[in-house]
Amino acid sequence: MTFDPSYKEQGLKSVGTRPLRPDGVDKVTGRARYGADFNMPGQLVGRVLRSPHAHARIVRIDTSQAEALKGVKAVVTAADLPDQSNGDAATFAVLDNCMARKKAMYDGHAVAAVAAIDASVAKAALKLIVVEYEVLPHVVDVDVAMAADAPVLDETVFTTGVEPAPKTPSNVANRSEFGHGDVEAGFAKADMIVERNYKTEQTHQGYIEPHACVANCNSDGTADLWVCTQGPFVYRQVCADLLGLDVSKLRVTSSEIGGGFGGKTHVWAEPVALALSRKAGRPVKLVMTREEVFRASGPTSATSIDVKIGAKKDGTITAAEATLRYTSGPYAGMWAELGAMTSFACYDLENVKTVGWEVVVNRPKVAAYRAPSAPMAAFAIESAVDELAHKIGMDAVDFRIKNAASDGSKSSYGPVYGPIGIGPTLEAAKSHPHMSAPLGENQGRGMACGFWFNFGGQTCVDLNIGADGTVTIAVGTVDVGGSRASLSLITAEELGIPYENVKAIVADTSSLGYNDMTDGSRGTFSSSMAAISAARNAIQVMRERAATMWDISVDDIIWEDGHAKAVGATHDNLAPLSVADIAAEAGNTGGPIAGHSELVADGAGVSFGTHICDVEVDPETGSTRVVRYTVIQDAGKAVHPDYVEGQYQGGAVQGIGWALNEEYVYGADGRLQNPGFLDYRIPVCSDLPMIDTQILEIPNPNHPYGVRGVGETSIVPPLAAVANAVSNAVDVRMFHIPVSPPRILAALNAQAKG
Amino acid sequence: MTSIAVSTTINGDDVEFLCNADETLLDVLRNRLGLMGAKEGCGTGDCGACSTIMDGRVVCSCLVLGAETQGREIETIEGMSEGQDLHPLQAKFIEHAALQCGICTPGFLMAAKALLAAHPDPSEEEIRFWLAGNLCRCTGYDKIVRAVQGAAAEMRGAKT
Amino acid sequence: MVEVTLWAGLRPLADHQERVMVEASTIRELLRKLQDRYPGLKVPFKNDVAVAINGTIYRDDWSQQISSDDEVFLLRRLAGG
Amino acid sequence: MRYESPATIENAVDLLANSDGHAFVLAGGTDLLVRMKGDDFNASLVVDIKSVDGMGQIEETADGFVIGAAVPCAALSEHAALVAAWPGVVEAANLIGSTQVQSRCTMSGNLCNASPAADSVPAMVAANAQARIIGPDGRRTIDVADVPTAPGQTSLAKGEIIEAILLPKPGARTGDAYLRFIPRTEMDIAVVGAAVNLTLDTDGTVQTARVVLGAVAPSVVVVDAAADALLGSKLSEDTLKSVEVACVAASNPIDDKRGTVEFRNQVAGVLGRRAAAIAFERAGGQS
Repeated sequence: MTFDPSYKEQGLKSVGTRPLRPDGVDKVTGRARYGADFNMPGQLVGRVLRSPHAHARIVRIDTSQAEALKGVKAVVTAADLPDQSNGDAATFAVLDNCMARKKAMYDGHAVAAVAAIDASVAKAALKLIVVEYEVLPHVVDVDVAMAADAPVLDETVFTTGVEPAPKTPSNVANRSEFGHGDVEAGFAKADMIVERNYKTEQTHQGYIEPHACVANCNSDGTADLWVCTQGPFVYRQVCADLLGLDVSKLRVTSSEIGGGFGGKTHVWAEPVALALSRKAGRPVKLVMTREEVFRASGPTSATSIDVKIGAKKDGTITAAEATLRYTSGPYAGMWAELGAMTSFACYDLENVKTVGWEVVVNRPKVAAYRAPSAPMAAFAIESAVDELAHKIGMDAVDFRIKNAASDGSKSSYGPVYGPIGIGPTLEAAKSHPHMSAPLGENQGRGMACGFWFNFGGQTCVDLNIGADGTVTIAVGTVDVGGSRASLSLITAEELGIPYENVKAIVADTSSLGYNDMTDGSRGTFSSSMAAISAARNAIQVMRERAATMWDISVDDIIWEDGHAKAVGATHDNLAPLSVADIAAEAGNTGGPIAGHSELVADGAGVSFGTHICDVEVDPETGSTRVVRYTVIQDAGKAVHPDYVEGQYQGGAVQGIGWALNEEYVYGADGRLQNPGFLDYRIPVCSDLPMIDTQILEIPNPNHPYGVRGVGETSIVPPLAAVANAVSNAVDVRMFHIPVSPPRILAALNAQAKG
Repeated sequence: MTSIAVSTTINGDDVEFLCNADETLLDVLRNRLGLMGAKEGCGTGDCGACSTIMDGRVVCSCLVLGAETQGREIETIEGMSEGQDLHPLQAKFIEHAALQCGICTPGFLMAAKALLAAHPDPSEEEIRFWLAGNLCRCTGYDKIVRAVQGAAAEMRGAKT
Repeated sequence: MVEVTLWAGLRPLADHQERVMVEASTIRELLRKLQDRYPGLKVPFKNDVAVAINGTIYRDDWSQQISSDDEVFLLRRLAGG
Repeated sequence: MRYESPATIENAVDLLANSDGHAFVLAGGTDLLVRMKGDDFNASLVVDIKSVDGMGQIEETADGFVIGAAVPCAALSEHAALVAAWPGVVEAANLIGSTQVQSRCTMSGNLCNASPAADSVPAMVAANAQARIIGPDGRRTIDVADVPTAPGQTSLAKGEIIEAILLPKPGARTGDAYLRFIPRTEMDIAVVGAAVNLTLDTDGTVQTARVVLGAVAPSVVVVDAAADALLGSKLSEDTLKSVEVACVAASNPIDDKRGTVEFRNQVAGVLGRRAAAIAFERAGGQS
């Protein structure tokens, strides 16, 4: 049956309500099993040896003493993970990041690993591995790495995207460019121009659950991986590629996941655990320590961004330009390109140009973090927009409304927009009571907008109807924040049965077709599309079964309110059949009843949000407290509003942490100084007020219920919203994120000195 | 390494176990007793995911040696509900959607239980500072604070 | 004929053109004809391409219909968090 | 590693005195267990002193308060007389770590860990607290200020244990206060700490004063110049400015991941001034 994903307005009974989540009891009783909560018979403990140097050639590794230690069952190095990338640079980078080959590229880069009978033997074995390093000059700062005299990390990196192609290698992997119009002509028409450099520091997703897995390679070529991941199917593919396993013989089971935010879309230690198990012939459990998580798993880019925006006195932006330099860790990435695409996406601009530079540095390989690359760009652009509005004497919201993109605007990254939500979120902000609430002493209010692409992608769902008419749906998108509740609601809605009659589970890779990861805000969007499609297929089966039971034509049966109903004058006296009625007879009418769906959920639609933030700054210490915060974002249709609010609040607070205190601090030796929650300061409960939310519902035309992804956009505006609020509180512009107390106090001192 | 024999009380039951001198209470609970509700988020007392209650005070079980629990009374998340009846805090956490990924939830519940035992009617500020040692990266804390307020109100009501 | 705009990174692989005219009614046909004409596009088309039709971005669904007055953009396939 | 939980203080001293030098005292364990996680930490013996009689008690005597070395900081705020006498000391001790850490951490441990940023130490030094030490050669009592000698190092000899912290009874019209700066509202190590303890004369002027800074030098800094500025005053704006200037001058910090030299110097002055004002008000002072 062809599936029609287009939006149809209808009265909804389940979607939009707030029932209890199906995994709630497991999670409040400690019974839910996360990555580290699984064990196998005969399991060994795996641990990884990591480079203490930011950049060093690996001259020699001697594992003989470790291998000789009683209780050690396997030691692996890069030699045990041979390069099978066939020249694919991205695959090679993943492999080299899991286990360094010729060079350690950052402090914390894995160089060897052991599997031993317990943790203390494993710890002792790590100390017995001898690694001889030749320490090389390192570079961690993005601007320094671009300089002509910077140490070149990789002699094979020649900047792509520039002409003529350079003849010497550098740390600049790629240049990308977007835009339209003529910015020089646009600036010539401007009455006022703001031109600034902005910097943001590297942050970490900060999920509370460290990476953890149990790997088991059997002698018959089959293998199992229990792991906390946002994408079991992707992990299966990547691990199979790196280890040379048959994809279908590797079964990956995603545990409950203790937060990911993009950081668990990439493999880290999982291929190493599999290699250890293959070599030891026993299952291996590998759990990263918190220090390893910070040193060796997914940080964001650190950035340096130049922005120039010009406007007429009436508030019309005449031209906008940005140059974005993003670190990608030691391997080429496309993070600056994402930043360049998203930079000016909120605005309708006649002349716009953005250039992105990808820069390799001796820091961990950059990983996706919630709307990756967009928050830094938004900080720079929304700070400059605010300053420009201030300079021409216009209200910050009015200025943005005047220049906001709308249906038919040509986006800064190329295509023309359809109906979009930036205007409505700005109008909602303008009329929100927060916007006109009085401010106290040393308080300031800031606002900012944010944009993010949402994704759909490959999706597969199985729906099975039990003999009593209750329903299970098996989905392949990992539930990171309550999606089993929303997918149960969608299924109940489509079948016309109570929410309580539906149980959603996340299936393993051997039980279901391929699914893309839970990333790009796609979990609920895409799996709900497949759930609706599967439910429609099951309804078709149930209509056929009802036809058999009644012995009438299936064409005379409609599905309405969870029942098969016979239509037409001749069938009036037939009482409608419920799902339970039909399921009870399934054995006699053709066997089990199921609905299946595999599809590509495309057309997710872009997403916009506007945030308002009040801060109070102690002008003597630079201490900043967020005292009020409001998130306004379009959800298309909020399936379970509690968890939509949760996404808005959680993203906003991650952004607040990034804005105020979170940053990687490197020493002169290139080693990370703060690999722990003590000095990598994510927001704590007492740092925050309640986070107010306003959900707008502008239906997505490409989803039957109008649903849009909601997960990521909320982290985009806060950096700028907080920085703008600080600037308004103490009347000094802040150009460097995080706006930590020392930076604020230094800025105030500089201003006082004139 | 010589093992140490420890007799203690966990969730009201007498429990005896052997552990090494350097094993933490968290190691013992998770690896020796199968009580995996306490989570290791950091191992250094910075995240609170391993919170348990020892002799009435909430502690990070990663900062307690297993050997130290001799003769003590330990409460873990596994003992929070009475049979099938959830503790009001547990029920309110689900009702208020106070968890997303849920990894921090057991620790929050143990800390909140200790809070309400000491302060049955806490202000929002008291709740926020008491729970500052429990990190949550998903929720922004809003719904957690509301759930604790809701449970406190219900428990005060239940007492009168 | 559909007018297709290429992202900057693709242009060196397509005779430095920003816009290309292609006779195609679906994304699949469009991509096939483009790489027939410019073989250098095969590599980026393998994993790295997404297609925007009138502003809606398609990353996987190559069966999407295109008509001559549609605005068609080739974009890099993006990563999410 | 061996774990011992002796029942008497003499046993504890014996165990430590006869150890191989890799022995550690375990009171609250909130610093020791973190160090134990390190791959390079090496201990042969841990002596848990919580089973020793009296270690967990706060005793109020005619002279003051005797706070056992194993009293968790959370218990300090539950002792009404102690809170009334030394609110600054108690609030400093209560700033250490989270609620969970408060259940375990001790002032003696905070002192022996000898971190320059220890929260309770500046407040104890301002309050003229003493440490009662027991060792193979018997007991001795020294000023708290003389315990830490450098970051991570103390003046305690092998086999010596702090048995109790002694706080005097404050005289009439005494007030103390402690303030620290951290980037967040909780869970951070102090970037700067400032403690002030002062007593007023019957005319409401400051008669005695101690001003102590933490986290701005290898050990706590007693700022005599700030104390001198307070003496005889009723905390006029000029006095407070002098206190601030004296604190900035006495501050001798380093640049590190938690703060810059410039920032610490400036904030040391601000906190010194603010703590003085709070202590003055607590003493009943009126400017």
